[in-house]
Amino acid sequence: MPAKGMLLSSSPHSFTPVSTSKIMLTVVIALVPAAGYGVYLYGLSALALILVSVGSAVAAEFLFRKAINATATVGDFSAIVTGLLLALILPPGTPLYMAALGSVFAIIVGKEFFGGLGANPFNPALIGRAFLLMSFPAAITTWTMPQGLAAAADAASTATPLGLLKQGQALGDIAAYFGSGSPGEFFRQLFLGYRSGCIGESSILLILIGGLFLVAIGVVQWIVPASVLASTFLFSWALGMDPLFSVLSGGIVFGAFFMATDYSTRPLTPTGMAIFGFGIGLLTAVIRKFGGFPEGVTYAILIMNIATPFLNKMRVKKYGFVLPAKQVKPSKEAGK
Amino acid sequence: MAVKTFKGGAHPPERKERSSSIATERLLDVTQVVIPVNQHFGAPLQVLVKVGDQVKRGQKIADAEGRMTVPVHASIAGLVKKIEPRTQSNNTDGPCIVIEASLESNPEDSTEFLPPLDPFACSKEEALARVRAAGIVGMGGAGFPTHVKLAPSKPISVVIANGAECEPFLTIDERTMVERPEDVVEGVAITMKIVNAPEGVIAVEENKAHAVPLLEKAIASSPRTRAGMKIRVELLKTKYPQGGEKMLITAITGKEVPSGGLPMDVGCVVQNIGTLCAMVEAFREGKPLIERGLTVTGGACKKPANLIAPIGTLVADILTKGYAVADDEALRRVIYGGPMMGVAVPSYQIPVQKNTSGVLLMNEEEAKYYDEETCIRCGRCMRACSCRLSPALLAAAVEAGDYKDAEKIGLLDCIECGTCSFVCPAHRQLVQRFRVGKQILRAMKQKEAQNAR
Amino acid sequence: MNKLWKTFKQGIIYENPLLMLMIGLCSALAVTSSVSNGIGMGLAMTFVLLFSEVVISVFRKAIPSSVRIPIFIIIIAAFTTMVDLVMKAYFPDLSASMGVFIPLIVVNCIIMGRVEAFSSKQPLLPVIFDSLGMGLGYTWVMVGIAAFREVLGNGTFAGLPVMPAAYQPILFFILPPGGFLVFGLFISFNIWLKDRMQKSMKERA
Amino acid sequence: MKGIVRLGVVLAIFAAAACASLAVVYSITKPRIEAQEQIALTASLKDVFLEAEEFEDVTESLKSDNLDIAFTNAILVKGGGAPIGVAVKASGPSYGGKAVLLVGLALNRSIAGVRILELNDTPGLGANAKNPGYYVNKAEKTTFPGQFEGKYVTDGFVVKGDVAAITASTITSVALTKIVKTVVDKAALWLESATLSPTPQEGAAAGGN
Amino acid sequence: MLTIIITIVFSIILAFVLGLALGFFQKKFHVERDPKIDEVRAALPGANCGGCGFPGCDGYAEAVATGRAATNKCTAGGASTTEAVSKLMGVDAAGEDLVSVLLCQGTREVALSKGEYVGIQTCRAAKLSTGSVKACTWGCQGLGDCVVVCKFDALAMGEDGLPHVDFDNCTGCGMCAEECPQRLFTMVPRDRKGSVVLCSNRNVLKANVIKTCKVGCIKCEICVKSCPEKCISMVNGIPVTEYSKCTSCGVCVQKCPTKCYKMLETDVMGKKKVPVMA
Amino acid sequence: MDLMKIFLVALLVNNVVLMRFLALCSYVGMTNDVGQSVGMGFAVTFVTVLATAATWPLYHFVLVPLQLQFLQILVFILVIASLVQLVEFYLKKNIPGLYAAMGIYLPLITTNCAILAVTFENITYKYSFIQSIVYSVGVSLGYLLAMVLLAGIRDRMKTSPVPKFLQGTPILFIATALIGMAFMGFSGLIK
Ligand SMILES: Cc1cc2nc3c(=O)[nH]c(=O)nc-3n(C[C@H](O)[C@H](O)[C@H](O)COP(=O)(O)O)c2cc1C
Ligand SMILES: Cc1cc2nc3c(=O)[nH]c(=O)nc-3n(C[C@H](O)[C@H](O)[C@H](O)COP(=O)(O)O)c2cc1C
Ligand SMILES: Cc1cc2nc3c(=O)[nH]c(=O)nc-3n(C[C@H](O)[C@H](O)[C@H](O)COP(=O)(O)O)c2cc1C
Ligand SMILES: Cc1cc2nc3c(=O)[nH]c(=O)nc-3n(C[C@H](O)[C@H](O)[C@H](O)CO)c2cc1C
Ligand code: SF4
Ligand code: SF4
Ligand code: SF4
Ligand code: SF4
Ligand code: FES
Repeated sequence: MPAKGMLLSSSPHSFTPVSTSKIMLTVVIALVPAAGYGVYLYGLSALALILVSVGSAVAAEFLFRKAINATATVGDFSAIVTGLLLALILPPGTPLYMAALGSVFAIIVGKEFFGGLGANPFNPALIGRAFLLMSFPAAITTWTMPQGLAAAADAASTATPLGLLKQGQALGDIAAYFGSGSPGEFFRQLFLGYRSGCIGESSILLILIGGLFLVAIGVVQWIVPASVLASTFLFSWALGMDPLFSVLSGGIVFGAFFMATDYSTRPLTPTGMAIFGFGIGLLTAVIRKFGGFPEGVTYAILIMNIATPFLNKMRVKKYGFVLPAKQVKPSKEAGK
Repeated sequence: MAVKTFKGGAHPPERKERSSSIATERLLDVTQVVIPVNQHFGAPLQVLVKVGDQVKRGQKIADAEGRMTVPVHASIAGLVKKIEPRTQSNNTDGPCIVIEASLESNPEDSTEFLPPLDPFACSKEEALARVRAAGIVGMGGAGFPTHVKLAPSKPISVVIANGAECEPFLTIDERTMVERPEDVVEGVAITMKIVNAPEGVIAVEENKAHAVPLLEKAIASSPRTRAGMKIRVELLKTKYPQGGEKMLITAITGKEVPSGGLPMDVGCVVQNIGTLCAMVEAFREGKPLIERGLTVTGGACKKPANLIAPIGTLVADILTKGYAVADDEALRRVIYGGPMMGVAVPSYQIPVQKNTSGVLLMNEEEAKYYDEETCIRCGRCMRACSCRLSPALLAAAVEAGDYKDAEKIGLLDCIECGTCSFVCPAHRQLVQRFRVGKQILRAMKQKEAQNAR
Repeated sequence: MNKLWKTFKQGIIYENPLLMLMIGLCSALAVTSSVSNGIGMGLAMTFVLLFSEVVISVFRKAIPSSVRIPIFIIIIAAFTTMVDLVMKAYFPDLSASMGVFIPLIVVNCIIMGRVEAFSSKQPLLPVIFDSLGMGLGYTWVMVGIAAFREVLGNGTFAGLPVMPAAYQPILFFILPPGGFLVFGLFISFNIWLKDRMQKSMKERA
Repeated sequence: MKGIVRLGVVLAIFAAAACASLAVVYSITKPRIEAQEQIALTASLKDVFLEAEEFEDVTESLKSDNLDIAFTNAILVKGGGAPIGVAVKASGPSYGGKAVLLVGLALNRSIAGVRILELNDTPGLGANAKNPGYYVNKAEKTTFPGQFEGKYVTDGFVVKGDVAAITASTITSVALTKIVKTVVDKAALWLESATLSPTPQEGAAAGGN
Repeated sequence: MLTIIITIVFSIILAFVLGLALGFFQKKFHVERDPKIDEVRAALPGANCGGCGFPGCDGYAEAVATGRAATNKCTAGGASTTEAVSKLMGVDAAGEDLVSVLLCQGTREVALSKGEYVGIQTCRAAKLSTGSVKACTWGCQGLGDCVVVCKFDALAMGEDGLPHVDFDNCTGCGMCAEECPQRLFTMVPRDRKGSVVLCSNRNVLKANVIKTCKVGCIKCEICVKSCPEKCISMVNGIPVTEYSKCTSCGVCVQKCPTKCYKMLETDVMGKKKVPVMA
Repeated sequence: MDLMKIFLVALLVNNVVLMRFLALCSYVGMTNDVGQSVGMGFAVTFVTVLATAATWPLYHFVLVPLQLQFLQILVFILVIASLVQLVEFYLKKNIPGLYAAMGIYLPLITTNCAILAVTFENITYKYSFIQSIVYSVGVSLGYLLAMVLLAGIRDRMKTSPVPKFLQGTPILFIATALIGMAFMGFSGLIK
């Protein structure tokens, strides 16, 4: 007879080698190009910001879970992703203590209060950003021009492309502001990544490389980014903005690939995802056009996050689906 | 030829190479069998023998009235030693008839088969009666009475031989198709005759493509096809759970079995390879279902084997007799059936039953169990589910105790294939939740029905 | 006396209207962006609660049960209006900053609840203690929440700067979402406090 | 039926008693409440026009033609018996809803003062406009409304131009400036039509203010 | 003064009209309903705060009266209201004073486990997947479904791997008995005296029982034979005491070789509490 | 356009629950499931509009001429309470189907401060009758929206391992805080 006690378990008795921590690690890897480029553009202060944000996110998660006597979950690396994403959507000049505060808020209020990984209804990194934007509106809307690695900490403040648009400037003027001769050239510049903005959103090219890598290996489903970008394009155009400029400027591409696709806050069903993405695009365009802020990606995603539980009801028709109409017999109704 | 398949599914490591090239061996020297009385899906049987009775090989030892019953036969000749509750391969205790072989008696007298019957000459009723009398149940897993399945109330357009064998590890259907292709073809023909179907398809997964020429040759040379029956082989993508009845039907006919319905609703009958061979023998030799093929394999199995064993053989006996060899040091988990749908049992002192297609002896690595983490809502389960259910949402509904919602999402449609649990990166015990949920939901519905009355 | 004391204490922790009974929440969140508002609202509320309860307790026998609700409403509304008028006349700034929430005392669930549950059935003395306890329970929570929000979100306490000059106020806390968050944490804190007190009481027993 | 009438009577008695006592409180507080409003307005007016003594309501003749911006009161302010300026209580939309301003224009067409009476914008942002400790120009310690003092009708009133904005609150700044500008324009026209112009020395005094 | 007079006149008219209208409508649109609802409704504060999770006091009263809601949901009224409502409902709701008794003594030490169960840690799931995590098919799974379902804090998982009933707290609601997949709880009157067998193993083979559990009933029937009052009989493989005859003489308890026969009043209800698992 | 603006501001920008902290008691109590919150939301909408339709004329055509504005609080709450009562009686007797769907929520509404607040604000903001009606619809649909959104999140939280000390009401308020943060996105949308 066997030497040891047998394992008794329910089927299946075999498991995939993919694990939560591996998935999270892939996302970090996919963010490396955008983050690295951010550091290249804004210097070591950007690196410090990233490190502080990631560090405080991880520490917050570890300490909180310890305090409430829950199992430690820092091993799943999700806090790293949250911290990293938060740093990448902050202006490079954000004071470090603010980044830390935002990170702690994101992890504790945005995530752990709801039960941790997978249970949070709102995107924690965006909650962190919204918190900072509400709390320190001046600091979080102060932008600097890329200065290269050796950037001084207190670079002169400047405007972002969308900020200029909000102030009513024409596309040509905005292009000129950033040193481009024509809108076409300016678009190329935006695509490759030279402009003022958040640390991680500068180079559309590098974001796409990271994002498409995630799509290719199946970590991210194409539906969400595709519908976000398509609807941003569509609605910007419908509202009379330059659609290409709308997609290339601001954080929409970054948001579409890395933030709208957050597992726990996007709907699970394909139809749900499509509507979710569509809503994000619509709200982004509307906020940019009519709202009090030049950029609306954060709030667009957060607002659609609220709709997620409802979008989850739009499930795929199950195998062998038959209309239930046949089953409802009048006698049953009477029985109630 | 385009390789057909269904939407969803997963690719668990196959691990079939260990036993796929080992020829099937027949167990001859079984000294004791423990035959569970109830081995089918249906009403319980009455035992027809007493302790101390001498029984013949093939003698009926338990039976009952009723449509959903199938008799059980002695698989060896010998003495009834005990009739007592024993652990069966589904982990429950049930009455078992223990027979000790008496080898001294002459093999001629000790066998009691039915008279041979020509399925192509007899009436449909006679044929069905024979299938039942031979104790045949589905050998692909569920143990559904075959004579019931062969008497559909709707016209059948295609009979499918299920040679997918999508469960990892198992190779017995593959061996059967390679070694006895004629019997497989004959079985399909018999089934077609009984259900009056114009077409027969033998469905084989791509990883068993080497069986296709053999099957095609058998089809070409079969007297049935020469007499005009249409039988063909269809190659399917290797993907779990391709062998699931519904997935198979969808892959081959493009139709979907309606929710809550049966294959016959889309004009199909699906038969396992083993079942077909058992039917062939029941007609040709009058031999009841007293033995079956199974694969004994796994990381803790030093010598894997494909075997034909009398029903009721304890796997422990197979191992002590050396047909297959276990590595008890490494053994961490025993599974009756495949790794995706089989049952983990506490020991191998459990008999081979009519629906035991394999016994897996898993080592530490194969048996590795991951603790459940929280669902990260990655949606992998939803993309993998062969029934296009939403396991993550379903599990949430079950956990919240919202069974009405769970039913709407499709709790009762889940075929418990285990694909979702397999792909889950958080190692959620989704299927186990659904099983528990189904149990509770059914109880609730029963109560409601009673209250309504 | 002991019993009256207990009645009084009930409202402060165990049956704190805001934190345990979860009623009368609106004003608790709306006007707690500054401590002075919190105190003002707490006092106004206590006043209305006290006088309504007293009057209703005195006349409880004279009120036919089928029209008791309209009568309660009339009485409560009368006292609310008085508070409103008095505040407008003598504390115009406070009155302006609390806006519509003073008139809304009339529908504050606490008052209706206590009146129905307590003062329409009890004699004068316990009623006074009950209303004072409830009022105090309401007020301390209001002031507590307001202090938290004002200090963190504005760097001041009752209008006086208390944080170092370099302190950058975290505006979140005086904005509506901050109010919800702080209130949620207060409830959680009170549940913890109550459990603690009950446990220590059990241990003593 | 009798029962119903009885209920009605009981209800009526309670209502009457309650209302009567209310009425008493009301009559006591009424003068003060009315006075409060007047006191507040007069106080602000006196704050803007230091020499103010008498006030004449000219609301009927001084009206806004901007749909968004309404003039609730317009007052001709007199000191030493002669008009010294006109003050308008005006309301218009800002970031967080309605904002109410008191704008005073001296006879020499320069702004005598701007007071923010009501503003519901975000605390710490737009609401800084009414924060006496918030300076748009830290060096000179000018508050947001304070910077309008002494501006002439003919000035630009361009936010981030000649008007300093509140940090991160362009919307509030623009909205408030627009109200001031509207008042000033209309009031100047009104002064024109009322043919009130400054005596030279008064103009000098107001201008130097 | 004029104001006061106008006020009074106005208020009298208003209130009188409203009073009439209300009274009139109440009469005109009177609808019959269960008087119990009204009784419960009267005991509620009428704050209509919705804190109970029902639409207003009426909604809650109806739910209580029809047995759809517990009596302790009214937060506005507090403890006194709960008492009053419970009293109203309790009169006919509570019958006998029952407590719950666990019919299994298979602690971790004495009952052999079948293997190492991994998976969802609930008794029901364990039972469904393994038949029973213990070698004994009938025994307690020890995963505490009953503890979770007890609303009265009357059950706790002991360090011995069995749930233990706190008889002071147990209200006899029967939720645990309902929930246990092994059906191991029986509801007995709190003052019940007599003997009881604390085993549910219905496997009739003595050898099977001995192999799996040291305190299982081995079907020796010594209890049946030794009872002087002849009040014990085997039902379905388990000895059952007939309480109308049992005199609590204790012979069966003394004779039982595996000590699974116990005296309810001393061994079960009067037993010392087992330390609870952390 | 003006009406549209009033409506949208009331619905989104100054959402009664999320930004103005009104009607919180029922917001916490009645969001157990989506159906319930929808029922309550529509009941509130109905009564708010009715209350506006009753109190606006009463104020302008009775209280103002009589100079009894100071009785506003008393009169309004009495009128609303009676109105609710009458509607309830009426529905119960004459349209039991509708009563079953929505009538059960009516008693709760008497003490819903949003309704009273709306009727007061119609007066303070000097809205015309039409504007008042639009405003009341906007506010109450805003209430419905907030209720439904929270109900959705609550539904989801049923299976979340929320830390023990936050379970129950605390987490509802925290969730509301975050919904409110998301709604900040609408601020400044309509100027
Ligand atoms: C950018 C992109 C676009 C895609 N577009 C589609 C599409 O339009 N339709 C589609 O069915 N699959 C599309 N796919 C592939 C699906 O994401 C997915 O891989 C496939 O449907 C899964 O098929 P399987 O079930 O056979 O593995 C796309 C993939 C990528 C990366
Ligand atoms: C997920 C799943 C996988 C299955 N895989 C196989 C298989 O690989 N081979 C097989 O013969 N039957 C398999 N079955 C059983 C078939 O669905 C079906 O019951 C069987 O082919 C019918 O034949 P039988 O009645 O002869 O057993 C599977 C069932 C399920 C639910
Ligand atoms: C929570 C919050 C409240 C705000 N409140 C105001 C406000 O009251 N007034 C205002 O002008 N801007 C306010 N803003 C900022 C505006 O939305 C916007 O950023 C600003 O008007 C742009 O002005 P800037 O060009 O000065 O940065 C607020 C922003 C946030 C996030
Ligand atoms: C995912 C993502 C979301 C963002 N959301 C916002 C936003 O909601 N508001 C904002 O002002 N900036 C946001 N930003 C930053 C924004 O794109 C840009 O830096 C300036 O706001 C442009 O004016 C976001 C950036 C990223 C990467
Ligand atoms: S076990 Fe059920 S839910 Fe899971 S994949 Fe299979 S059919 Fe879908
Ligand atoms: S695969 Fe697992 S983690 Fe992913 S959604 Fe499904 S249950 Fe959740
Ligand atoms: S569930 Fe009920 S019967 Fe069981 S122990 Fe608890 S209170 Fe007693
Ligand atoms: S008594 Fe029943 S429910 Fe309780 S732990 Fe044992 S098996 Fe589980
Ligand atoms: S609903 Fe506003 S205080 Fe209760």
